[in-house]
Amino acid sequence: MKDVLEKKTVKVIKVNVDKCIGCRACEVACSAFHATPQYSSTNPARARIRVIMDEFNDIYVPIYAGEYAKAECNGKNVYTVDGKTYDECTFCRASCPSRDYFKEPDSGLPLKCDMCLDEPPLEEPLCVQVCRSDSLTYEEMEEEEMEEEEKPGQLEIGLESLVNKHGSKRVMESLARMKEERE
Amino acid sequence: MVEQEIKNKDKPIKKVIKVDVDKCNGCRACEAICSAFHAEPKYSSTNPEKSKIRVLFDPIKDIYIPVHAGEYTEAECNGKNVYTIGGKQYNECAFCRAPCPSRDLFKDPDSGLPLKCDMCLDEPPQDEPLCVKWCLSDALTYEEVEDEEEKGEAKDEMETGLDSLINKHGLAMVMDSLAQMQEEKS
Amino acid sequence: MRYAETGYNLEIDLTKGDIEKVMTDPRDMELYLGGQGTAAKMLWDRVPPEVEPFSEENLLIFSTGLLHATPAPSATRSSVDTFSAQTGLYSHSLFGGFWGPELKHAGYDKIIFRGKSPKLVYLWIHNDKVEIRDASHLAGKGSLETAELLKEELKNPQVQVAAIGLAGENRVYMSSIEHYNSSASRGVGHIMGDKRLKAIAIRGTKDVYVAKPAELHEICIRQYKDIYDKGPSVMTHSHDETWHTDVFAWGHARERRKGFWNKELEEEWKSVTDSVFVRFNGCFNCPIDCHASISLPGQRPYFYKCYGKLTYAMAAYKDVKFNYNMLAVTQEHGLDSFSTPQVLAFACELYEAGILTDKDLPGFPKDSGERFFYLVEKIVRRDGVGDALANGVYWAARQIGNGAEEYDHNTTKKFEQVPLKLGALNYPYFLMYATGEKMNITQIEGSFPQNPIPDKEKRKLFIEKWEAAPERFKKYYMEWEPRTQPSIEAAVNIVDWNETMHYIDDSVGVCAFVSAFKGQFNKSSYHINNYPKFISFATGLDIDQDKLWETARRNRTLIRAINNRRGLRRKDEKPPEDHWKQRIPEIEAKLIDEYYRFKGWNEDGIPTKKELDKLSLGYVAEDLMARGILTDNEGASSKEASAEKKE
Amino acid sequence: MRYAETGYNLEIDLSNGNVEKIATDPRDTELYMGGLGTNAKILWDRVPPEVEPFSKENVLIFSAGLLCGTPAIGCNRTIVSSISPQTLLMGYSMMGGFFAPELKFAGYDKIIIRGKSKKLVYLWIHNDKVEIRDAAHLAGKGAVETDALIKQELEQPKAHVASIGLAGENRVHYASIEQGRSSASRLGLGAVMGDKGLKAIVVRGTKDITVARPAEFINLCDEVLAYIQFREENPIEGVPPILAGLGSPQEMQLHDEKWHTENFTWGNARERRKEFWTKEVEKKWSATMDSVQTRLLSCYNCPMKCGASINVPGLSTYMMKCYSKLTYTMAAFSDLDFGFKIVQRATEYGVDGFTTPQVIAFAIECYEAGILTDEDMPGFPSDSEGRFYWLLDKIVHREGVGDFLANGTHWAAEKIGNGAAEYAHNNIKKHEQLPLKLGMLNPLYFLMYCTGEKLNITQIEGNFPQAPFATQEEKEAFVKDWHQVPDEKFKQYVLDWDMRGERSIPYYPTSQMSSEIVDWQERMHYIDDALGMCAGLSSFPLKPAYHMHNYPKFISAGAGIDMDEDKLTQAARRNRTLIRAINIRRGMRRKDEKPPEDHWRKRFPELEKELLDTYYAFRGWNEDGIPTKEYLAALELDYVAEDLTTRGILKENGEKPAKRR
Repeated sequence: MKDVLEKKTVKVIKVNVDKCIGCRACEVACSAFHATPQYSSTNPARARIRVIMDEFNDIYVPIYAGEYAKAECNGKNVYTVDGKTYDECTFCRASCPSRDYFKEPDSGLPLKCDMCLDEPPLEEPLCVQVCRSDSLTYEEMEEEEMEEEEKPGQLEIGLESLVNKHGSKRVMESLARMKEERE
Repeated sequence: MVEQEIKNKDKPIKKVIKVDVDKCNGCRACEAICSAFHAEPKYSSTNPEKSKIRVLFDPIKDIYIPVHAGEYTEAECNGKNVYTIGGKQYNECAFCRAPCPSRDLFKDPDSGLPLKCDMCLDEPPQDEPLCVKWCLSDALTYEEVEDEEEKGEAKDEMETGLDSLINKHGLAMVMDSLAQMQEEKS
Repeated sequence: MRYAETGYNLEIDLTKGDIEKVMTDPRDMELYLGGQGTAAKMLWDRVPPEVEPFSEENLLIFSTGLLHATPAPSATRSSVDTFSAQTGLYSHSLFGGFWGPELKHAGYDKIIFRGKSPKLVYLWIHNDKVEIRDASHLAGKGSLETAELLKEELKNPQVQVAAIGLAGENRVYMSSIEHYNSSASRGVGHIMGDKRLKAIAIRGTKDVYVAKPAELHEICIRQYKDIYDKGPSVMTHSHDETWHTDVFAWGHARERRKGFWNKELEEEWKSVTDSVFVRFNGCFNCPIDCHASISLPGQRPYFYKCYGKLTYAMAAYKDVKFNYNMLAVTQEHGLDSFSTPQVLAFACELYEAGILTDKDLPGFPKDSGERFFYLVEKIVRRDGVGDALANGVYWAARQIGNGAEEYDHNTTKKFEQVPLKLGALNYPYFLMYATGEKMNITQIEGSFPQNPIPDKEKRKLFIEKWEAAPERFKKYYMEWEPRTQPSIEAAVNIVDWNETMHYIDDSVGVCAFVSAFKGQFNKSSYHINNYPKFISFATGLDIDQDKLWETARRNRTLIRAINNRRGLRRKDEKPPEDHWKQRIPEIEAKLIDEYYRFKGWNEDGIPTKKELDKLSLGYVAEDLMARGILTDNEGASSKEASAEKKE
Repeated sequence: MRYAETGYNLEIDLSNGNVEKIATDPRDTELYMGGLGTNAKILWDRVPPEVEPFSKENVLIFSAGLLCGTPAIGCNRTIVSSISPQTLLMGYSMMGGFFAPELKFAGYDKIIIRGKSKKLVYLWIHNDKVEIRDAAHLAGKGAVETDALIKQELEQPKAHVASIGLAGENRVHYASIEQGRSSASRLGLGAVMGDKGLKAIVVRGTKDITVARPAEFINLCDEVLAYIQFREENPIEGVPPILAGLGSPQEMQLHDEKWHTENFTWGNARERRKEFWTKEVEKKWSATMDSVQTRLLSCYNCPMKCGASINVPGLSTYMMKCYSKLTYTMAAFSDLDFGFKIVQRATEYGVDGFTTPQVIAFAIECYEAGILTDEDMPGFPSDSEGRFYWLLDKIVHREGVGDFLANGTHWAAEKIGNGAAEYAHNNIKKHEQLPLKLGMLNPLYFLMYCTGEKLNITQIEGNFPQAPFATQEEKEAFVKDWHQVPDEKFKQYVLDWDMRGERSIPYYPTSQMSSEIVDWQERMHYIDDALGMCAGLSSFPLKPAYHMHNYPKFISAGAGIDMDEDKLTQAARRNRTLIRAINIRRGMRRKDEKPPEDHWRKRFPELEKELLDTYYAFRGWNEDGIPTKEYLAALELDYVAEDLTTRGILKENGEKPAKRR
């Protein structure tokens, strides 16, 4: 069940794959913006936006990095839309073990799009600025904020259900293990 | 000549659910059977909200997308996913498989814990996921792909659950209330 | 710390299978920038004139431009340099796409091939990991097909591939090196085939650094907008073909069809285009989309270059539909769509004239279109008469003989020219055709308009907005009245400027379509006035307009010297006889004299010692003198040297 | 613990805005199962015959079927029941889609609505949270439009909405209740909803539905799934495509409309066009089809794709039900393109796709006969298509003549008078029938038309072939794998049934056999309607996935009621008889049980009398069609017998009916 806290206006990068000409200027600009010192180097492999391209199937999908996912999900994403098959997790924004997108080439650390709000913040992400074909646009949209902060009892309910399903012993054990991992 | 030099990562043959949104007829049988299969005891109850596959649909825009739940992510990513493909705009983070704070998809309505597709390999493992079996219109198919990747620890449902609780409430609180629950029980 | 360039070249000996990573001399960048410039230096140093194009000693050099993989938009053109079997001279071709920047991110500025592989191979570069891999399974495969297969085989969809088709494998002189939506078409593919190198596949994930980040970023952001606003190549985007169909010659560069174009045709051709068109696409980090994905029913999609749209159609007296079908075939075979149609039309003429008979062409179809398809298959396999035709019009004419030479009417220095037949002699164009080292007019012309605007006021407006032009050219343009020729002095300067811009583009890797070629339309985003900024911010070089101009002159002169060393002389510098209806020998002679003098060359077109020293090309002078091509009294040319030179 | 059902009904009184959640009696489930059955019980108990359809006391029930929300494939019907303003009898209509399962997941089996709201409202049910909300801003909005607007305003893309359009608001007697790809169209229940001032009901549920014996139940589902696949791959031979498979997906998939266009009549159920279906027409119509159809659609948990989303350039997208594809086209003597266009408007207005075209065609006939004149219809267009749009608008706005026409052909003819009745020639019990005009009387169909409480043949007919097979081979081939028959004798009936000779219609099947066959066909429908199963997988096709042999297992494993074939047959007959009693109590008698005069050219009065007598006797009803006391007792419907007796409709001895008006 969703609990609406309040409306917040978020700015999002809208992606129009029909308009993409596959020039990858977004990758260049992104990697330059996030280089230290800023703009001192370019490297698409470091970009937080990547154009997933399969020119032989007319696939041109700019996709910007989302949250890091520890584990790989079960099976890759393969979608067929309008007769075109989008492979290699095309629409997934996560940096995860099962793909080499959105990871620092040398450190392997996950990359995530920050909408160029990093110092100095830009009024519009750089990828959008350099995308002259309007495949990327930066638009406001209303989104109701999910209530994520402590709801009374939520924790207990969650634990309860885990214990019921897997038995308290297993829960205790793995909790202990996770504790260690975190320390 | 130099083939043996190719970087050789382990290549498990992996089976994936392929989704053909053109073929989806929006019947949501996948949701029904998924929630039934994962009910306790098996098949004892149905509840699409507990399904690990959901059909995002907007009939007027002709949008029908079966999405099976992926890995839980702690934070919401920057902005929602909005794609325009073939003139149609896909909202609602269509195509994203992650249960995350910015959407109510893939969360157990009672416990709030994240849901994740296990390809029905949970006991008793099925030869193909039930959503695929029940999808007679072939919007969902189960196919092999050769997969090249360094294995990430695949987490089981419980760990994902605990993880999400810890991230939300902090390790300490979780440990405490677990201890508390033990006492109450004994 | 090296900026803009990586500072490393990859040296591959295909005979031995040697792979070396060699650090380059930073000074070369200052002198020759990169791309074509540094490639020319290498060809001079390492390939003496005795070396036959089809020999292990010939080098095949793939160069990234100096600005590749920096934020500078539209820096995508890789240059391929070698010696051509067709002309026996220095051969140079460019291609855009993604390949060059990818090479730089893999950590290299150039790949230099020498030797010949015993069997068909391809090169796989993944950052520091470089492999020469068996390609026997790719033999005969189409160029794009090869790219697709390699991406799969290497399990890496982000790999960038440059490959030859069957034409290259069979050393067809018109063969091209294809990469995605671009190709190095003009006289280099056959050398790649001769080295038994099917393809080069690259994946790079390294950083490329620039010297003055903030400053560069600032001008680049403006440049994106400027380039976008000035727009893409009209050839891909417009459906009005009046200009091409009226001005260019049909068939084997024979007939002009004025008034051919009309609204019905436009409708008809447009609907054909719409039916096969998939999307416009562009090259790496370039905001304009001059290319298009084309998908014919039942065939793999291909990507066409702005210029390839009508060449086959016009050569065969066919329509745009025929052209699309033709391109689908020729792109997979890897064929140049400028010279190939002419070779085909040439063969058809010979057949009509009875010089080629049904014996040479068994089952030769009636329809001109079917004839083209028929001939292409023969040529790429060097099958029967196709073996002669595969060597281009000049050599084919001589191999076939019995009057065929008559029909070789549109080549300069043995190389097919664009099909243009005009009336009055045009001074600048005469010089460009005669003296251009690049053989291909589109790679020589461009900065100065081809015609004056009749209305003086409009002309005034034009030059007011003309930021690309140095002052003197505004003067020349204002003084230039319709149906007159610019003064000889002006003509020489104009040619020099046109060339200069191309030589800069080709060394920094910027596409002529946002620079050298667009000046004439007042639409060049890169020009002599802003280039120094881009180059110095990116590289840290301290360079200004004069130094840049001089660098271009150095490269141009070095390449001239390379060709002189291989026997090029004044007598070779002539456009096709029939290019203009009226010719004026004495003016033509004067033009050449003036141009040579302006360039600092002697009357036989050989750079003088003085000029060479001035350009710090002393080592060239020494060599030319040692070979007796230059004499101590450097004015006169060496008669023996030119006498030596035989066909 | 309640299985399959939730055990709760939602009681809404719109007059005083009262909302109650009431636990139901498990005993009712055993007797009436659910859906239509329990609806009938509620109407019997609460709505005495004096109650007018448009009155506070009339009750409007939205009910999920017993098995809705379980994994049972194709079980998604919402059964809407009330008193029909058109027939003044019990009206029940059904819709597929997603509403019923969603209602179950929200925790309710039924929504029972009584009273009237002063202003237009809609009902918002989100699990335990139930609100009556103002709908003033939705007045006059299209049904589909309303659906979208409400989801937006509640930010509930996953909610499901049942709504009425302008027709319902204006109490048009054949107004429908629309719900995405399906609708409850027949008998004007949309008008009742409008009369109650209820624009829409919105449901969103996230609770569990539990079944009693999971493993067993899922196996049954797998069998059904397998059978559906088998049927799709092996269509029945020797029958028209529309009857060869399951459901009615053919409507949207097949482009071959020979069967409909040549067997059904055009205009106001008048003309058959035998040679109509030519290659040209097929080409043109196929092109139209492909140009407007964006996707084939199914209802909840069903693979059959009987609906489609239709996108006519320039019109907003709508979802079409299988049947409405041709009704307007044929009534207007027009073509498919027109059909698709006008249905978009009709869907937004919310009107029945069977009745509406006929009412319009009726009006046009009256106009051409000079019964309706330009005074009645100022500015009436001259072209047939223009006329359809014109009249449709007049009707839903109840403007001028539209005000009569809005009550259907029967009442309109009465109002218009001077011979108009002649043109209202296709009704049974005041309700417009399918446009079919045939030659030789068919005993089975005669009985179904006369006695069916549903007044809509497609909801009565089904499992038994409509016509004999030509050859013995075909007959044998057909009965070979016919495991669905409740009794082997039905196979023999098919084997003996000839095209001509003495074992052919009208005298064969005999009246006894006919009664048995009709009983079987009705039985299946009554079970479906109680369980919420779509007829398309069960009572309608010749060889369905659900039948008398697997249904009891489904009910036992699903609901935990131990059910067998006899008990199930009893339950179905109980429901059928209870509904008959409701209508009897409202004055329906034998005299009302007749098909349209001109339905068959050849009629056989004695035979017809014999058929009715036999059928009544078979049913345990007296000769006036009233259930006897004994029979009611046997079905544990004594309370019905008592009431009928106190009202003097049944005599103490139960036999002779009371003769009074």
